[in-house]
Amino acid sequence: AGENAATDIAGKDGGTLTIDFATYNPLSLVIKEKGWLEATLASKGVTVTWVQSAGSNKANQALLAGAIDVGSTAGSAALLARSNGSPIKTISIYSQPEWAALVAAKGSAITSVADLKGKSVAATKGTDPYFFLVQALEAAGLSTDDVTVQNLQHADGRAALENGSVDAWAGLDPIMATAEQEGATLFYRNLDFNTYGFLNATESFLKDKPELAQSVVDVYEKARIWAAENPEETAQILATAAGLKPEVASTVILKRSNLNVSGIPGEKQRAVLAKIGPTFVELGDVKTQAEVDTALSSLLDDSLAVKANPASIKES
Amino acid sequence: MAVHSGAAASTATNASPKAGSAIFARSWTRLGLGLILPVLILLAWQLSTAAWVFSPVQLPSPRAVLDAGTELIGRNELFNHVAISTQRVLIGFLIGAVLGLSLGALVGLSKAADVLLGPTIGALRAVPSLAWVPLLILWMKIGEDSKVTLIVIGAFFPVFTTVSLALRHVDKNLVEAARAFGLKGLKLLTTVQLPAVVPAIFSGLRLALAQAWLFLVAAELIASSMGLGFLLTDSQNNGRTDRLLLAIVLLAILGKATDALLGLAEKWAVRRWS
Amino acid sequence: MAVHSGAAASTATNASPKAGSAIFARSWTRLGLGLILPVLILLAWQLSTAAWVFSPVQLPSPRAVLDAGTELIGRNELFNHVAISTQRVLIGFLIGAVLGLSLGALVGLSKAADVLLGPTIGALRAVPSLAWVPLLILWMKIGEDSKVTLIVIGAFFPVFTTVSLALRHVDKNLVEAARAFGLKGLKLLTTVQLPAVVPAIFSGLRLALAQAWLFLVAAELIASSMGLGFLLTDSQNNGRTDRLLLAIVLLAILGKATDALLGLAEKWAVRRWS
Amino acid sequence: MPALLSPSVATASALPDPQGTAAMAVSFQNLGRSFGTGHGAHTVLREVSFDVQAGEIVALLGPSGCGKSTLLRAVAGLDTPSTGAVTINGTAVSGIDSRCAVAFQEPRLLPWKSIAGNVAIGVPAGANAARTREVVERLVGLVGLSEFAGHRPREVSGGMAQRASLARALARNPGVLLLDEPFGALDALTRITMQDLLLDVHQAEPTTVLLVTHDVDEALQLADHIILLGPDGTGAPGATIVRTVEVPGPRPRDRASTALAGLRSSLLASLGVNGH
Amino acid sequence: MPALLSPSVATASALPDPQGTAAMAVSFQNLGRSFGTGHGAHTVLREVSFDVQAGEIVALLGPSGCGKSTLLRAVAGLDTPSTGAVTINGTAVSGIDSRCAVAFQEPRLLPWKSIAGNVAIGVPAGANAARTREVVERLVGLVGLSEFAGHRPREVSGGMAQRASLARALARNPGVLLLDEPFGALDALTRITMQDLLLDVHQAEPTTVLLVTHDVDEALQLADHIILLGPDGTGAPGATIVRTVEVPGPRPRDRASTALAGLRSSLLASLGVNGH
Ligand SMILES: Nc1ncnc2c1ncn2[C@@H]1O[C@H](COP(=O)(O)OP(=O)(O)OP(=O)(O)O)[C@@H](O)[C@H]1O
Ligand SMILES: Nc1ncnc2c1ncn2[C@@H]1O[C@H](COP(=O)(O)OP(=O)(O)OP(=O)(O)O)[C@@H](O)[C@H]1O
Ligand SMILES: [Mg+2]
Ligand SMILES: [Mg+2]
Repeated sequence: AGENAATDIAGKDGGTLTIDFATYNPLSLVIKEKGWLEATLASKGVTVTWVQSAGSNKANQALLAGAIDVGSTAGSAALLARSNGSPIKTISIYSQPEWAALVAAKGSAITSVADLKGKSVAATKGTDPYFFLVQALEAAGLSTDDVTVQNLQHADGRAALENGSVDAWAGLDPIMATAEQEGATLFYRNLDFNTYGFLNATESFLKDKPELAQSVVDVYEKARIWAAENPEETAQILATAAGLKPEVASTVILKRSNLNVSGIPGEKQRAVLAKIGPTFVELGDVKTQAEVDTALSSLLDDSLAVKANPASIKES
Repeated sequence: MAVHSGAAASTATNASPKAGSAIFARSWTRLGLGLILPVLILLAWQLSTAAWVFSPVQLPSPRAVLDAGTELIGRNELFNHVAISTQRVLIGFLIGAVLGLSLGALVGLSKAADVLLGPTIGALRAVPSLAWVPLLILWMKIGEDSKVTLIVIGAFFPVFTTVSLALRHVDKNLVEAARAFGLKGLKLLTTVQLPAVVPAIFSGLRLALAQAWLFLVAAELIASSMGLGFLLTDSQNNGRTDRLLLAIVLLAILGKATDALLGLAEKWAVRRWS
Repeated sequence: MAVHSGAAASTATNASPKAGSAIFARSWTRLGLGLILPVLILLAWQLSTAAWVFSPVQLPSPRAVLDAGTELIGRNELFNHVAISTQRVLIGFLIGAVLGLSLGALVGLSKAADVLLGPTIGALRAVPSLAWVPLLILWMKIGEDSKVTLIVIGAFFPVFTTVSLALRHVDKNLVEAARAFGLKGLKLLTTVQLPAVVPAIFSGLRLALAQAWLFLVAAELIASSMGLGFLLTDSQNNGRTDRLLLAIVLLAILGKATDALLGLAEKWAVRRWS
Repeated sequence: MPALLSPSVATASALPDPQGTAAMAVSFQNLGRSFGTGHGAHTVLREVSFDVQAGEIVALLGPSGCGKSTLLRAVAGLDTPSTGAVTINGTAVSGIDSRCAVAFQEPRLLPWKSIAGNVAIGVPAGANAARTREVVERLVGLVGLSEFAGHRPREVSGGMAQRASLARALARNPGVLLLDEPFGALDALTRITMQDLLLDVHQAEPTTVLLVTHDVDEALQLADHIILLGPDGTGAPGATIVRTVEVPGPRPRDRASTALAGLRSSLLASLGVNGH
Repeated sequence: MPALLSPSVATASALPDPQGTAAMAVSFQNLGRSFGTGHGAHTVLREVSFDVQAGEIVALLGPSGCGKSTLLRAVAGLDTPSTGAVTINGTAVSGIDSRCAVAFQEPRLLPWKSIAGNVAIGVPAGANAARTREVVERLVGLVGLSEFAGHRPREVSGGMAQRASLARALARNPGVLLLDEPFGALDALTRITMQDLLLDVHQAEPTTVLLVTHDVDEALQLADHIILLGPDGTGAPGATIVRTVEVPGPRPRDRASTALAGLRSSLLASLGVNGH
């Protein structure tokens, strides 16, 4: 026996919905925990399969292969994937998180972005913290050439920060929240430099099963409302799912996530993405700016989110 | 020269000629001695955390790791992680070993198969586990199949390589003798060639088992939410160093335990075929 | 019985008794035949993309992969990726092989060393490459050292396992004969035991080299911005499937090429010691 | 001492039953064999031609290294001659020939099989399990190893291993039996017992036997013809047939007969040993 | 035929130079050896006691599987007796004994070394390269393998390998020389040449020699004493000494002497062979 066995509720064959959950998407955890999707879709004979995404890149991989219908990523990751040809569209926004910031070790002399000149900074290329770093440097009149970027996975970046291998770290929650608890300082924060949490669906799914897609958007709407009303319980769900200490989970949910953001993908998101788009080309991750532009103009699809109806969702 | 008059009854009796190394033979002693080094490592670990050489997030104390384990047991999760991973590794290992043995025998004995398949297999051998992940997702989607397949790939190569190389060096005199008595093909393989490479087969199997555990981590990057490999990656992503170390220690223990079972099988096989 | 009258001069001459398999011996023919399968794979790949079985982002065509390569060459990056990775793998492989050979010999020949070290080494063997990353960063910082160390770890185990297991099965008659003539210790090892396990050493070395390439990917997760492992991970994260496949193909080619070199050394060694 | 044979073991009643292949004629046609190429080449056998009638026992004598084993290997198809050919019953040997059974100069037993298991390898494929067991049991008994049937080769003495190898070849009941010094490692009594066994087997089932030996007496006791290999004195490289001898009288022969004593001296003289 | 020995090869002028260890006395004290335990146990040797004086040549005769090789192995320290002990020059043998050199029943040459390289293993450690080369070259020549010095063991015949193994043992120039059927695979002429070589070596450097053989004539030619092993007729399991014979006359002995002929018959009778 393996895992990922589909929870076939009704037994009738109304098709399947394969959707991801991720610790960086608290709403997905709430929906899975509450069983709303299953309850709602059971009557239609739809089988729901939950698949965990370990990160935006994994979610994108699964979307590209058609292994999942709906997956959650950071906004930057969604743009990058679409720029490189992945047939995805963003159908909802699940949070405006402040998951990235610049972190210095306990007792470090670094207190501002300007102090970073000539220093080494750990970051994971192609992820939100890296784009955060690029924007922060730009805002302080510096560029990536003024610092040494050490490309490390998020967890390894913190380890490198703590043993002095690097001077600063472009951190990501929840590791960053843990580090903060241990005494590290977030010396530069900026909510606007974070891209949003994007809920993406494959084009074929949107085309073939528009009603199912609508249900997904509806359930996210319901979860958003519920989470805003029950922040403590949401933190608890996150803590359990991600194995986080309750304090850390609370920090992430209460202090650094705006779950009460509008679910309709729109101008705000487009503005942030427009800023980081050129970085893709600079890094060589996307071939031309034209591809980025095309992707940005076609990525966001608000048609479902505008008619989101949380009331259509059944409690289990 | 003089023959001793009247050979007396035996006096000096040394019944066990190899008494010197007998101390290492008793299995409990063996186990105890084998634990010395792990215990020393544990001690060094405990001391280095107690002396704050490393901070608790860098390197949590053994105690903290144990607590993380108890917590997961309390949540009824640890057993599932262990069970699903063990299942994946064992199934993958079995399939991979059988494939490795068959193809290894083919390539080791048939010049034609070697020339045709050798280069391709040699090239595939260097494809990293992580690189297989996107390809497997593409071809097999994200179910249990793709995870087990990745482990099969990992287990295949050590068996294939050791068996195919060893078969080329089987004592030519014995093979010739057997062929002179009309043995050929499968019969020759099972009567002479495979028994002659039993030690090599087992070193291949032990490496394959180890590699199966290594590939497990990559396999559990394929959309899983259970298993020790998942626990490892997930804890790393979430900064839970204590759970990370727990996963490492469990993988090491399970790796060693399954290896020890294979070691028993090896002992039996070597006694049987040498 | 009758002896033929007057033995005539030789007539029927078959100078090369094994003419049948000679076709596989000529190295160009060998190479050509070895390329059949890769070419078929390439063809299947080309056809499956041309027939839109997979979309170009899912599986880019061989052409697109080639283009990605040309682009990277144009940016003057590809050569660096290849060079630094090859350097890391070779250094790590060399150190790991030497360590594996030494410790393998120790554990294979000394019962005491086996009992004391065996279990610990067996346990460490199952620790996945990815799990070493945080530990190495903790102990060795993020320089070149930690990357090479990880590759050393990868290369160590196959050599260690095959050599230590093979040494236990060296022909007892030969060892006894040599010991009867006063050979012992290092002299016995180099005169009898190592030559007797040359085939096993080479299967260990070939697996070690393959594993060195596998561990490269994990090693290049440690603060690198160059190398094929980096290219692989980076492309995977960015969804650049063309570059991802380029990295895989390059790793396979390099893996096979270095393996072929080792194969040449093996041929020489086997001729020398068998 | 269970390993010792009582001289009564090899009685005709215990012989293999006569179900084997019919004896076959062997013919050597201008056989030659060289090893190595170019500078390092050396010729071992040269222009060896003779015919062995079906059912004959032929002994091969010759100095160490002259190519006796090489000759046997050519008959079995284990070695390809450089020139000339060997034919069995008129068809040329090419590749391993299933019409032959070989007892090699060294025992070549599979270390992981018991003595009985090794002898069983000699039983022709196609025999059912019961029959195989029966043949093996009888032959292991005939060579005096019943008590050691379950032992592994490394647990028996050199002479015992050699007898096991002989039993394996006999189990085949072949058209041509090739024996390369089959009694070399045996003491005087066991040797005589084994020689008698061979003769009994041959009488019950007159197969063709090619026997390499260093013991002139043995050749005189067992063979219909003796072939002496060696350099022919012309200075040409390699050994060839320097003498052939037809041994008079039916078997078993009187070991003390004067006719044989004369032949013995003459053969030893041909081998270079004088005055003993 | 380069492999063939001309009888003149083993002249005294070409002998190893006398630099070896002095000959040593060997004493067997109530030696016994059983294999296996419990039910499967069987006794091979029982209550073997005798003394060999330094410089003596002692031949061991006995039926196949009676424990001759086992006895030699006990002297070399390769096997540990179940009861009793072997002493060399008064000190007990325990573990491999560097005072001995062995020529095993099988050649046991290292397949990856040339004939010369294998013989070199016999040269005692500590000899410098030039001296090693000199010793090896001389001994390889003495056993008639000069032309094959560079060949690998698998490229030489059975008898040639046996001679290489003999040369390796001789190269050691040991206190006790243990030879397990060293001439078993040799033709009559080569055998005599090698026997003469052994005697020449022994004369130049009178080491103690324990020689296992199946050839009664050989024992009579070479040995000061002959020891016959076998079951003693009491029904007790295992072989022991059933007879010891002092061979009269100085070496080389006349192979046709009547005294030896009488001894020969008597020894053969003891071995169970009558009337030949
Ligand atoms: N390792 C072993 N295990 C069990 N039995 C053994 C072992 N080694 C030897 N034997 C037994 O010891 C006996 C004597 O063997 P040994 O080799 O000494 O005989 P031998 O007198 O040299 O015979 P041969 O003349 O045939 O060489 C045999 O019966 C053999 O089965
Ligand atoms: N593979 C080989 N390569 C080179 N030379 C070889 C090879 N096999 C055999 N020879 C040579 O062939 C010659 C004859 O060998 P063969 O084994 O036939 O001799 P033999 O007559 O059986 O001798 P013996 O009585 O010593 O067994 C030897 O000189 C040997 O060196
Ligand atoms: Mg021969
Ligand atoms: Mg013996």
